[in-house]
This record gives sequence, C-alpha cells and structure tokens, in this order.
Amino acid sequence: MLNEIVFLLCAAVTLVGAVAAMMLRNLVHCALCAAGAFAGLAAIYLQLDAEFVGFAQVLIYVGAIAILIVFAVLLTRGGDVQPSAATTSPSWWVGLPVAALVVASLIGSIMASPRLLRLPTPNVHAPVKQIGEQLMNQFVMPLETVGLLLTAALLGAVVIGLREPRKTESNAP
Amino acid sequence: MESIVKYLWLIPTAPLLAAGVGALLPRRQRQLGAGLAIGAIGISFLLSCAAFLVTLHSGRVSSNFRWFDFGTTSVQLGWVLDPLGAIMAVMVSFVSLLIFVYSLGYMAKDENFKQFFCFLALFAAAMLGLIIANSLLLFFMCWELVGLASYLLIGFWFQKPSAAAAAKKAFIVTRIGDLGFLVGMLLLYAKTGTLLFYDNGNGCLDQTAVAGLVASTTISLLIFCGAVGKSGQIPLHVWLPDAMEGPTPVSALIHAATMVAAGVFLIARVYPLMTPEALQAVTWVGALTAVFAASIAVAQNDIKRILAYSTVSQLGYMMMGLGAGGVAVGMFHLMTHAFFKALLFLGAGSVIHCCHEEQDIRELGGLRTRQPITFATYAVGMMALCGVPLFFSGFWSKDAILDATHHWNGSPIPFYLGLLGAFLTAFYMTRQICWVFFGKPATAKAEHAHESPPVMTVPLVILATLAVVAGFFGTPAWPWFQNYLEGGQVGFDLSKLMNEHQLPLMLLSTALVAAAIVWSGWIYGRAAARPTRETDPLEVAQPTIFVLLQNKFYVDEFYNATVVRLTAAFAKFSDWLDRVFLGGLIKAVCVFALVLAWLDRALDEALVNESFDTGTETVRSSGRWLSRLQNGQVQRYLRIIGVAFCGLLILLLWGSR
Amino acid sequence: MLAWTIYISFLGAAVLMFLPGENPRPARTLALLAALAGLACAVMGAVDCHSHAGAGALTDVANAPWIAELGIRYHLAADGISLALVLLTGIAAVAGVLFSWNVENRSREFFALYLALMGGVYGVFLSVDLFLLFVFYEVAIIPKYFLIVIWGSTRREYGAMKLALYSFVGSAMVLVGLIAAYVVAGTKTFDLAELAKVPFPPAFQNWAFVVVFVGFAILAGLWPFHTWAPTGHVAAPTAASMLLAGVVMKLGAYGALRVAMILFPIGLHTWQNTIAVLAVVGIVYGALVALVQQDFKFVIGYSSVSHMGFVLLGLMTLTQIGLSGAVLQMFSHGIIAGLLFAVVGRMVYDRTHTRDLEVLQPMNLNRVLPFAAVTFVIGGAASMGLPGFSGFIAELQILVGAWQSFPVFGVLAAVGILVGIAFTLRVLLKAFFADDKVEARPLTPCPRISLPERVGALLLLATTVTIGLCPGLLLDFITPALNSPLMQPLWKAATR
Amino acid sequence: MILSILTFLPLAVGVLVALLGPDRQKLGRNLAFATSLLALAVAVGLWASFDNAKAGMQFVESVSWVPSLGIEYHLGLDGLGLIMVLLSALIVPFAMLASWKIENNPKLYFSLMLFLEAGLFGTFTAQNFIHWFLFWELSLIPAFFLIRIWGGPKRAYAASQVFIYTMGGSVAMLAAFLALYATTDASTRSFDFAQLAATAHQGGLFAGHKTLATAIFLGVLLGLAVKVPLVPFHTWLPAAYSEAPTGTAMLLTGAMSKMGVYGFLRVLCPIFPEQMQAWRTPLLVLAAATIVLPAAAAFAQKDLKRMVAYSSINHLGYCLLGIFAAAGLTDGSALFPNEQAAALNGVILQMFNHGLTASALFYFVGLIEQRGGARGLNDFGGLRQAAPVFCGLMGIALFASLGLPGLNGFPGEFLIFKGTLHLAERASVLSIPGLLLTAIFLLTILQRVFSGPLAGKWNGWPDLTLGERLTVLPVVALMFVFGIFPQLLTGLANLAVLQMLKSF
Amino acid sequence: MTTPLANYLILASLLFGIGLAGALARRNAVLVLIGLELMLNAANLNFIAFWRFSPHPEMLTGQMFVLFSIAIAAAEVAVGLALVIAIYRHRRTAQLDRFDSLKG
Repeated sequence: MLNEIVFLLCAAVTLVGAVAAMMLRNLVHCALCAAGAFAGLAAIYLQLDAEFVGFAQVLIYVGAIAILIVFAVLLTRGGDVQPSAATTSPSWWVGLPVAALVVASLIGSIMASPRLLRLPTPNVHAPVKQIGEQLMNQFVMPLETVGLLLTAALLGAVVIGLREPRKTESNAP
Repeated sequence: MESIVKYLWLIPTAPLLAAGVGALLPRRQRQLGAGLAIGAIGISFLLSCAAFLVTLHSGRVSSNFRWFDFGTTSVQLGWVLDPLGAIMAVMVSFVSLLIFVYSLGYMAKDENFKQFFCFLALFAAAMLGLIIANSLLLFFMCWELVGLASYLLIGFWFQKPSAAAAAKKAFIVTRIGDLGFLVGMLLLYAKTGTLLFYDNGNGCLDQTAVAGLVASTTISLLIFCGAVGKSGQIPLHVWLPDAMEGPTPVSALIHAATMVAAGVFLIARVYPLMTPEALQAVTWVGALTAVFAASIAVAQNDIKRILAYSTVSQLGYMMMGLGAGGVAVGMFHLMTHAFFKALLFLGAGSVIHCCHEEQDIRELGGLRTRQPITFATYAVGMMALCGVPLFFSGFWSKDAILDATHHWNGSPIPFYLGLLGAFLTAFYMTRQICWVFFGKPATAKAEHAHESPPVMTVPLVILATLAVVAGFFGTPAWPWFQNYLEGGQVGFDLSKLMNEHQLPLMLLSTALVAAAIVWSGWIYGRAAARPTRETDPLEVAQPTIFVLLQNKFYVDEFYNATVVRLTAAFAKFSDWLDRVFLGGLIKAVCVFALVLAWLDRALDEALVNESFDTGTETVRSSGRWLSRLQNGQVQRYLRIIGVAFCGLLILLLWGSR
Repeated sequence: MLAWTIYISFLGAAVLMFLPGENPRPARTLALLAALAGLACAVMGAVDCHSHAGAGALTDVANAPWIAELGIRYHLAADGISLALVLLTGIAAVAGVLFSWNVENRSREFFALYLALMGGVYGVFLSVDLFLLFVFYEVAIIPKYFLIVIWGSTRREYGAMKLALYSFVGSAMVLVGLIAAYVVAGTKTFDLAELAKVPFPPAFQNWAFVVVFVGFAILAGLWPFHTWAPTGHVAAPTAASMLLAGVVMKLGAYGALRVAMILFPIGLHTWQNTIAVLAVVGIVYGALVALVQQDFKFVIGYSSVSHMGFVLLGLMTLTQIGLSGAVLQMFSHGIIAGLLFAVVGRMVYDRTHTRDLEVLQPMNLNRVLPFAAVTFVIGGAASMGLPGFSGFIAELQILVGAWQSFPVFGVLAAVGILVGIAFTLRVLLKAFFADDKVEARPLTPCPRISLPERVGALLLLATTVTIGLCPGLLLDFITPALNSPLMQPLWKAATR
Repeated sequence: MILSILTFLPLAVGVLVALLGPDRQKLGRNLAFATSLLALAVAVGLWASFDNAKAGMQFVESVSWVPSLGIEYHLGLDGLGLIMVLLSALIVPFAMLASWKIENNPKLYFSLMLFLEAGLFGTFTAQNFIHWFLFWELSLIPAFFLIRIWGGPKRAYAASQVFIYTMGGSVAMLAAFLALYATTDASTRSFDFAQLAATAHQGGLFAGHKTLATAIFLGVLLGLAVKVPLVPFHTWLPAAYSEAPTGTAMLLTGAMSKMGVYGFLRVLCPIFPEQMQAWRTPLLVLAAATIVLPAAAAFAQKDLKRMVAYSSINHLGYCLLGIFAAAGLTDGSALFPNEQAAALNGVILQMFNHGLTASALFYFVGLIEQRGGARGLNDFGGLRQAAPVFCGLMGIALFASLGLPGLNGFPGEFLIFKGTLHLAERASVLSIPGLLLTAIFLLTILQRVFSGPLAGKWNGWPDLTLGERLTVLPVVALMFVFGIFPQLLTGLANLAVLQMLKSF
Repeated sequence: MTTPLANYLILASLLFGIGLAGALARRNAVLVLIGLELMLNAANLNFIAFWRFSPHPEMLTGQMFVLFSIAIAAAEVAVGLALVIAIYRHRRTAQLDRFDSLKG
C-alpha cells in the first residue's frame, strides 16, 4: 500500500513536472520543471530497486542535462525578445491530437494485455558491484564505444558551439 | 605455176604496203606517195597478168594457211588462182592503174594529195585481196576494207558536209547488206565447217562439186544481201548516187569499175552454192534495178549522178545475167562495163575538171569542139553503154544477158524489163551527150573550157580502145571469155552469131537502141541548141512523171520518213528507257529507302526516345510531388512518425487477432 | 597473368586519384603506362593461353573464396572468347588514352575514372563467378556515368543519365535473373560452370532467359532498347565513346552469351526467333536511321546499333560459325567503332568544334586534315564490311550462320549491309570529300594531327587489317572455346 | 610466288607513293609509272614463260588462310587469266600517261591507280572466292576516289552511284556465296572455284533446294551483271564513265568492266550450269538488249563521252551474248563443242580487244575535251583539217570499235557470232542490229567532229604532240597486231576455254 | 511491491505523450529537445519496469540498456544544444519552424 502511495506521488511529481515543462512560457521555468520531472523518475527507479540507475538519473539528468538546458536557454535568448510571440508552433493543433493518439494507442495496448497486471514481482538484488562486473565483462565493448561516443560528442559540441571563423562574419551584413 | 601461186599474195599486199608506208609519210611528200601507189598497183598489174597467163593453161590452184585456232579446229584463210579471179584481178589492177595515173592530173591541186593516193592504194589492195581470197572470211574481211576505203574516198573532201554525210551513208547502207552477208557466212560456216572455197575437195565450193552440197536458200539470200548492198541493188541502192560526192576518179574507180562489181563478183564466186530459188531472186532484183535506176537516170541533171544511176542499172543487168545465165554472162558484162563505165566517169571527170567543177549538164554544152578527145572517147563509152551494135563491147555483153533472160524458164518479165532498160539507157545517154557536148555553151564556165592534160586524156584513150575491143572476146561467135571461165575449148564459129536465137534478139535490141538514140537526140539536140536551157523538154511533156523520176521515186524521202526516223525514235526510246524509266526506278528505290530512314528516325525520336523521356519524367514528377512532404519542418516529420507509429501499432494489435 | 589486367587498372586508378597537382602530363603518362601494361598482360595471357594444350577452353586465372556463406568465390578464368575481348579491351584502352591526350580539365580524375572503367570491363570478361561478374559489371557503369557527365559534350547530363538508367534497368533485370537461378538451382554456388550443369526447369528458363538476356542485351544495343547508345555516344568524350562503343557494348553481348545463353539453353531455344527478328530489325533500322542523321557522331552511334545487331544475330544463329562470327564481330566492331569515334570526336570535333555534317561539308576536310580523311576512309571501308578488314570475316561468318538458321534474315542482313555502305559513303563524302569547287570556308587554323592521335589511329587500323587478313589469329582462340564443354548445353539446345 | 609479287608490287608502291611528302608529286608520279611499266614487264614475262600447251592453272600458289572457313590464298593463271592480266598491265600505264598532266594532287591519283592495278591483278589471279572478292572490292575504292576527286562537274553523283550500285551487286553476290557455302554439305564446303565447279558438276550443290539454288544464282548474277554491266543494271555506267577523269575512264572501261565478264566465265558458268540452263532464254534476251539498247541510246547522246560509254556497254553485250549462248548446254547430247569454243574464244578476244579499243577511245575523247573544253557531239566540226594525225588515229580506234576486219575488234565479234548464231539463233539475230547501230553512231562521231568546215574558233587546234603520239601509237599498233594475228590470244585462250567447257 | 507493471507502463506512456506533444507543439528548439528527453526517459522507464518484472532480473540487461541510454542522451543533448546555439548564432532565432534546411 505504501508502495502504491509512493508510486502515485512520484508519478504525480513526474507528470506535473513534465506538463509544466512543456506548457510554461518562460523557458527557464520550463527547464526547471523538466528537472523536477527527471527527479521524479529517479525516485520511481529507486522504487523499482534500480538504485544505480536512479542515482545515475539524478546525476546526469537533473545534475547535468538540466543545467545544460538552462545554459542553452540563456544563451539563445537574445533574438526573439518580444514576449508576445507565440510559443507554440503554428500547427500545434495537429501535434496534440497526434500525441493523444499515441498515448491512447499505447495505453490501449497496455490495457489490452491483462497479463501485465498479473506479473509476479521477483525479488532482486542488484548491487552496484554486480553492475560494475557486468559492465567490465559482458558489456565492455559497448561501454568503450559509449565512452568514445561521449568524447566525440563533446568535441563535436565544442566545435559546433565555437564561434565560426572570421570568414562568415565578414560575409554577414 | 606453183611459184606464181606462192607470190599471189603480193598482188594485194603491194598496194597495201604502199598505203601503209604512204600513210606514215609526211604530208608534203606528194610525189613519193603517188609514186608508191602507182608503182605498187603496177606491180599488182604485172603479177595479175602473170597469173592470168598461168590460168590460160592450167586449172585452179589454192594455198591456205591457219589463221587462228579455236576449240579443236581453226579458222583458215587462203588465196586461190582460178580464171574468175585472174581475169578480175587483171581488170581491176589495170583500171586502177589507169585511174591512179588519171588522178595525178585530176587531184594535182589538192592539199591532201598524198593521202588520196594512200586511200586509193588501200582500196586497190582490199579489192585485189577480195579477188584472190580463197576463203569467204577473207573475202568478207577485204569486202569490209573495201567499204572502209570507199568511206574514206567518198568522204575525201571532208570539209563538204554533204561529202561526209554521203560517206557515212555509203558505209552504213552497205553495212546493212554486209550484216546479212556475215550472218549467211556464219550459217554456212556452221553447215560446212569451213569457209575455204577450195581446199583439196574440202572447201565449201569443192563440196558443191564433190558432195553435191547446196547451201540453203536462206544462206544464199543472206549472202546475196551483201551483194545487194555493195552493188547498189534495190532496195539498198540509195548510197550509190550520193557517193558521187567523192572526187571523180574515186567515182570511176569505186562506183564504176571495181567496188560495186565486188557484189557481182561475190555472187559469181559463190555461184555453186546458190540455190535456184536464190538465183530467181537475184534475177528479179537485177531486172527491177535495171529498169528502176535507168528510169531515174532519165530525169537527172548531174552528170555524175546520171552515170551513177546508169551504174546501178547496169549492175542490175549483171545480176540479171548471173541469175538467169550464169557466171560467164554476168562476168562478161562486168568486164565490159568496167571499161566503158570507167571511161565515162573519167570523161565526165575531164569535163568537170575543165569546167571548174561544174556538174550540172544544163550548165554545160558545146564542149564537142572545146574538148575533142574527151568528146570522142566519151562518145565511144556512150555507145558501148547503149549497146550500139557490133563494134562496141556493151552490145555483146548486154546481148548475152538478154539472150539468157530470154531463155530463162522462170518468167518472161525480166526479159522485157531488160529490153525496157536498154531503151532507157540509150535514151538518157543520148540526152546527156546532147546537153553536154552539143549545142551552145550555156555558161561562161563551159565557154572557157579547154582540153585536159595528157595525163588524163591518155587513160581515156586507152579505156576507149578497150571499151571497143573487150567486146570481141565474148561474142557468141567467139565465146572465148565464157570458155575461159568455164574451162572449155574455144573456136570461132560465125554461124552461132547468125542462128535463129541470136539474130532476132540482136536486131530487136539494135532497133530499140536506135529508136531511143534518135528520139532522144531529136528532143535534146534541139533543146541543147536553144539559148536557154531551164526546163527539160520531158518535164514540159510529162511534169508529174518527170518530177517523180527527178526525185528518184522519193526513195530517200521514204527511207528518211521510215527507217531513219524509226531508228532515231528507237534511239530516243532507249535513251528514255535509260534516263527516265530505269533511272527513275533506281531513284524510286533510293527514295523509298530514304523515306523509310526518315520514318525510322522519327520513330526513334518520337516513340522510343519519347517514351523513355516520358517514363523518366513521370518518375521524376511523382518524386517531386512526394518531396513536397519534405518541407524541412522537423516537427512535421515527427508528427508523421507519430501517426505512422500509431498506424503500425494499430495494425499490429488489431491485425494480429 | 591475365588477372593483372584488372589489378593494374584499378591500381592505376587509385594512384591517379592520389596524384598531387593539376598537371595533366603525369596523369596521362601514368594512364598510358597502365593501359599499356594492361595490354601487355592481355597479350601475354593470350600467348600463354595459346601455348597451352587446351587452348581456348576455360582456364582458371584466380580462384579464392569470397563470401563463403553464399558460395560466392573470387573466380577468374579465361577461354578464347574472353581472351579475344580482353585483347580488344587492352587495345581500345591504349587507343583511348592516346586519343584523350588533350584532356586538360581535371585530367587526373578523368584518367582515374577511365582506368576504373577499364578495370571493371576486364573484370567482367574474366569473371566466371556470376556474382563477381555482376559486381564488375556494376563497377564499369559508374565511371562511365561520370566520364560523360563531367567531360561530355552535347546534352551530356541527359545522355549520361539515360545511359545509367538503361544500364541499371538492365543490371536489375540481370540481378533478378541471377538470384532466381541461384535459388532455383539450390547448389549454393554462383559459378558459371557449375550452374551450367544444372538442368533448370523449362518454364523457369523461359522467363529467366528473357530477363537475363534482355538485361544484358540492353547494353548491347538490342532494338528497341538501343537509343541510349547514340545519345550516350554523342554525349560522351572521345575516349569514353570509344570505350562505350568499343568495349562496353560488348559487355552486354558477352553477358548475353556467357550467362543467359549458357545457363538457359531451353529458354534460348524458345526465344531464338524473336530475338533474331529484333537483331535483324536493329541491323536495318540502325543503318537506316544513320542514313538521315545530321550529327556526325550520331551516324556512328547508330552504325554501332546496326553492327551490334549483327552480333546478336550471330548469337541467335546457334551455329558454330555464327557464334564465332559474333565474337569476331564484337572484336572487330570494337576496333572499328573506336577508330571512327576517334576520328569524329578527336580529330574533327576538337578542331572544328562542330559535328554538323552540313557545317562540315564546305570545310572540305580532306585538304585540311588529310590524315583524318584517310583514316576515316579506311575505317569506313572496314565498317562497310569490305574484305581485307576484320569486319568482313565477322559478317561473313554471321551471314553464313544466318543462312543456315534463318535464310530470310540473311537476305535482310545483307540489305542492312547495303544501307550501311550507303550511310558510310554519305558521311564520308559530306564530312571529308565535299565538292571542293565550293569555296572552302575560312577555318580557324586547326592544329595538325598530333603524334598520339597518329599512333592511336595506326594501332587500331593495324589491328583491323591484321585480323582482316589473318583472322586465324583470333579464330584460333574462339573456335576451341566454342567447342569447350561449357558451350555444350548450347549446342544441345541448337540440335533440339 | 611471281603472281603474288605481281599483285603486291603495285600495292606496296602505291602505299609508298601515297606516303611521300606533298612536295614530291613528280617523284610519286614517276615512281608509279615506272611501277606500272615494271608490272607490264612482269606480265609479259609471265606470258613468255606460260606454257601454251598445258591445260589448267599455272604459277599456282596455294596457302591455307582461314581453314575453318575454307578460305585459301590461292593464285593461279590460265590462258584467260593471263590475257586479262596482260590487258590490265597494258591499260594501266596507258591510262597513267593519259593522266600525266593531272594537276590536283597527282601523287595521290597515281597511287590510287596503282591500288586499282593491284585490285585488277588480284581479281584475275585469284582462285578462291573470298580471295577474289577481296580484290574485287579493293579495286572499287580507288575507282570511287578517282572519280570523286578528279571527276567532272557531276562527279559526286557519279561516284556515289557507281559505288552504291557496284556494292549493291557485290553484297548480293557475297550473300549468295555465303548462302551457297552455308547450305553445302560440310564435307564438300569450299570457296575454291575449281572445287565448287567440281562439286556442282557432281550435283553436290544445293541438292533439292531448287528455290534456294535459283536465289543464290540470281544473287551472284546480280553482282556480276552490275559490274559488266548487263541491261537493265547499267544505268550507273554512262554517268560514271563520262564524269570520270580520262585515265580513270580508260581503266574503268578497259580493265574493270572485264572483271564482271571474267566473273561470268570463272564463277557463274562453271558453278551454276543448271541454273544457266534454266535461265538461258531470259539471259539471252537481256544480252541482246545489252547489245541493242545501249547502241541505240548512244545514238541519241549529245556527249562524246557518254556515247563512248554506251558503246562500251554495247561491246560488252557481245561478250555476254557469247557466254550465255555457250553456257547452259549441259544435257550431254546437244553439245556443240566447236560452236561453244568459238563463242568463248570470241568472248575472250572481245574482252581483250575491247579493253584496248575502248580505252583508246576514251583517251582520244579526253584529249578532245582537254583541248576544246567541250565534248558535245555538235561542238566541233572539221577537226580533221587541223589535226589529221589525231583524226587518223582516232578513226582507227573507232573503226576497230565497230569491228572492221584487220583491226582487233573483228576476230572476237566474228567468233562470238559464229558460236551464237548456232547456239542461240534468235538472240543473235536480235543482236545483229547492234552491229549496225554501233557503226551508225561511231561514224556519226567521225562525221560531226572531224568532217565539215572547220569552225573558226578551232583554227589553232593542235594536232597530237609527240608525247601523245608516243602514248597512243603502241596501242594503235597493238590494234593492228591483234587484228591480224588473233592467234596470239586464241593460242592462250583456247586451252582454257576447252577446260572451261568441261564444266559448262 | 503491489504496484503492477501496467501502472509503470501507463506512466511511461503518459510521459511519452507529454514529451511528444511538447516536441510537436512548441516552437522553441530547446523545448523540443526537452520533449525529446522526456520521451527518452519514458523509454528508460519502460526498460527498468520490464527489467524489474522480468523472470530473470539478475541478468541486469534492462539496467545496462538504460545506463547506456542515459550516456547517449547526455551526448545527444550536448550536441543538440550546441547545434541549437550554432543555428541561433546563424539565424538569430531558435524557432524551429524557421528552419527548413532539410527541405527536399
């Protein structure tokens, strides 16, 4: 029962955060709400006995990504300062039904499979050590790849984000 | 005997060489050229005489050689010595000699003097070759060369278009006959396997004697075609009068004594081959020609033309004689005619020469006193031709012919035609003599005429003598000539002259001739004496007939309107066939191919290429249409992904049931 | 030895790609060396093969597993037919380089692509693994596209695209057929000799043959799929059109013979008459269309269609003599068409900048470019099929074969020869021997025919004359190849 | 070996001359002429060493060429071939002399002449169809260019026409021969003339295929008929001959037209005896038409060259008449060996002599054109006065052409008619008017050009120069020689004819 | 542990839907990126949930997947944001509907 309550709380936090992040006008607020949603998810992970993942979620999403987003928001603020400008895209009315449709079909399909409700909950014990061992043995190649990817992505991000060479500037009016 | 046969080939070869060498001489070597020719013909004459002497005692000798091989056989040529050839050779070479000499004077002023003698020599060579030939093929070859020489000589004054045309006409008209001759010869060749006349019993004439071979009437007639052409018989006589465009010695040589005689000689030569039917045709053609030409001669005004028609007429007599009486009859007239006709032509030449090339008898007159020698000899010739009795050769030879036709069992008509011809001959010759020699000179040309140089008159005198003498060798009383030819013994028998066959005939013909001469002399003697000579008395009397005769029965016009025009039309047609029809056919094929090609090209461009282009264009445009979905709006892509996801999901969920 | 023809070409292409600088001289020298080396390898391989006991039969050159799971092997082998065509490729390659001597624009890339094309062609002719063959076939198509699109002339994008599309449609058909054969055979091999032994069911053969044959024959200019040829030839630069007409069209014919006809003899038998009709139509049609073209190169382009019709007709005769004629015609046409294109594209067009016959007519080129005129005369004579040139012996054999199989087509093909004579004559007269009484139009002084052009032209002329006078040189390869076990299914079908 | 040398000598020198620099025109010309003289010497040498009494081929060379196709390099010479080789060797230097003053690129002109000569030699010596065909075609290309480049105003048309026409015929012939080869039983397959004839004689060719045999025969016939030409395939000829430069026209009529007749004798008759028999009547009619129609058409021409060209067709018509009459008499009992031999001997004589005469005529007409700038029949008149030697020699040639005895034209025509009158009576009677028409138009030439008053503008008309006299005198002399001693030729030809008759 | 799997899945669906709606409806590129992150997280939640309820949770595969996913998401965000900034610099805007460089 307690579990139920915790779950509902966490779910509520997550959903509210997500909704807020998608609906607020102020982009900084949006970023902060998103961070909230990420945090809610982290809680749910914990509840699901995936502690390592939960902490990783907190560290990366709430800690790093949200901050990055805030920075990005701040950096891209100069151009469209007029607050009256619409925050939604012109064809937002198409997007919402599509999203609704997707949700509906997903939920419909979940509901349509009653076996999911009756799945037993096995006991798990997933210590960090075990995760580490598996990462170093079975998943070492993907791990290395991801490392490489991260490095490349960072380098790429830096390169893209750097100011362009003089050439283009001089071309600009 | 043997030796002379060995050298017989020299008779034609000597003048041939003279002609060849003469042709290579430069033009200014006039005397040398003439001397060569005269010398050569002199040699021929001597050789001929020698040969003639030989034949008096012995029979026929021949010498043959292989010309070339074909298949398993070969074509043989050769020469023969027999009385027929020998007497002919003597006559031809002698007349030629005289004419050559005469030409020295006649042609003295011509710039192509040397050439003239060269041609004359060629002519004599061809004629002599023809005479001694022992092969129908060699005969034919020489025959053609005679044609060539006559072509060259008739057209000698080539600057005159009429002369050139006459030469061409002569060659072509005789060639028509020659083609018949050629075909006949080839048929004969196929039949006998040889063209030699005498070849130790294997020649074609031998075979007639030994094996009784007689060529078919077709062959005989075809060969006779050649004679018709060459001897100017109806219907191929048209070339002969025109041939008077040549210099007068040429006329004398070719158209009096020798060339035209070749046709007669041909028939005489192949006489054993001729079938009776063919001989009938020969007689008829001869008889018709004799009267036909004589009647034309009555209305002619050109001195040489009259003689030419007279020649045609006399040739008709010879043919008639050959057909009805045999070789000797025809050949005898040939001999005598050769002399007196040469005489007449040369006399006419003398007149023309001295009257500045005036040939119209109406423009002459009164020459009797101005050219006495010419007149005398001409009169002899005229009387010989007319057949004035006893002393003139023509009388005897013509009488023999009339006698033969009288006894001919084919039909009596040729006999009467012959009589008519004799009458006409006497008539037109008297007319001519009257116009030319009697009366007053009609023009200044005649007025100032003078006698010809001796180089011309001497041959006249010689010929005149012969024209008289020759007749005595063939009188019924002393038929030496006939016996010589036929190989019998001859004896003098005056009674033959007086028998019941000969005498009435002689009297009849004498009466006719006398009547003609008197009548004609009465008419024209008076007309010639008149100061103006425009119209002919006959024309006044019978204008229609006279005009018809004067225009030679319109035969030339008839030929022009039919044969010549047909040939031209055929030529035009052939040309049209080539250019328009066949050429058009070819063009049509080309056009067809080109049309096809353009069609194909259009097909390629319009259909094959177009369908490809349209196909690719369709693909491209549909792609463009689809690419409108790709408007670069990321969110739209996302939406589409979403919808597609839903679709997929629904499909999966509900589809799996 | 023969395999080196492929390697050298690709190696040369690779080296050229990395060659520094824009100077064309090293590029073309290198290309010439590579082409010469290729030719040398081909000749040596041929000599080598000739000295063997079983000259002409299929001899392995290289054989190694490639994609083992699918039974695909890297298997190169040569028999007389491929040898003849490899030799042709070698000669055409050398001549092509010589006639490209004046390419200044991006010459490095030009020659690299050129050599890559050569490599692909060599590969096709030498592969006996059908998958490998197909790969090389595709490899040959790509450089062709770029050669035309970058260095081409009239409507080059159109021509190149058309060529590429036709080629790809063809190869798609071939691929479908090959895979179907692979699957139906079930022997897990793409090896030609192995597959040839498989008795495919007749119903299958009937459609597979058409698909594969037409797929290949499109590249051989089979009517009515021929229009890529003139357009492509016109658009292509000289060397490319030489190769295109000279060698690439042979790829199609070679494939049709090697793959379609050998694998599906029953299908061949079914379709023999139909395809023979198309071939004859191609002969006459191509010649007729060539008769009314204004563009000099179009004439030669359509003449290629006509001549390739002879190849296809020869193939369809299904007689020894006809097939041997077809192979010889492939060789011969390769040489002659190369020569004619060289004259048109390099000697004439590069100097006068026009190919319009009406414009060329008053120039009276036989005065200005006597060497070109003489070359074209001889080339034209060879193209007409005059005796003494290679085309004669080839067409002679094809006609004999045609007489044995379809007499009527023999007559029609003879008509085609006649039209061929007509258009060759027409173009010869218009381009070179126009009436010189017409005042020659002042022509920008055109450079003399250069040494490489002369050498190239002489090489091709010498080849066609040599083969014309001593056809035995090639027939000694071809005839045994036709008798080899590989060809036996074909003869069986022919006697059916 | 000697025949190969004879064939390839002109070829090699021709290439050499063509490759000379453009400033060595005279050297090239002289070299070419010297070569043609050398070839003539070789040909005469062949004649001298030819064994007159031996039947069959002499100087045989036989090398396997393409054994798989039965193609051999097979050369040989019999009397017929030798006569033709002699004729070609004779005409070429004559034609070269006639072209001596060509100004436009003489080097090329003379080298083409040499190529043509090689083609002629090759054709007349080859004994294998393919080998023969090679040279047959080889001779066409130089002829084409000679007309195309050096011809008269309408040369483009004329050259293309001659080329397309002849090639059309050649293609038909080639196709027919290939069909013959293809349909013959493998064991007797051959391209060799003698072998084909032997097979045909044993009935081994197209047994049972009547239609096919006819088609093949007609194909070969077409090829030869165009070349000769046989009416109605002759329309290319007048244009070609009249537009060709003088020397080329001489070669065309003198030697090249003989290739066709030669083909009839060597190829068509021996290999297709049955078809010759079956088609005898139409062929004879066509031959008669070839004699009569062109003769009539010549009569309607206004252009001297065209007249001479038509007369050339007419004369070749006699050859064809002789051949058609002599061939196709295979039914044993009705053989006329002597007549056939006569006709064929006549044909060969006529071929040779017409070559001499017609080329001489073209030479003279060419001179007239060169001097007067015109060649219309009515453009001249009275030239005999200004140029007696010219007139005399041309007259000799004209009379030789119309078959005057004593000149070379006569023996041939005599023999031909000797044979045909017996073998094909009606056709030869039909053709007789041709002889007359020939005479008419040849004399018309003499009349219009040389007779009549000399027009003022031709007053200074030059007579033959020394060089021209030297050029033409040998030929005229030969006209006399072969007219008087035809045995010179029949001695060579007769054995070959007898040999040929066995397979007719 | 009574909360059934379905609840987690529904939560994930909702989260995904919200993210999707945001990504589709908002103009700002940064917000679209946030929406994407939400969707990614929804997926991660699914992984974890399925892992948790799988018969062999000791295999840890779900966890591993999520870990990598998070790492990749970090990289993605970094690059994405850098792109946004770069585009912003170029175009002076971060409104997505102004970008149509991808237009075909």
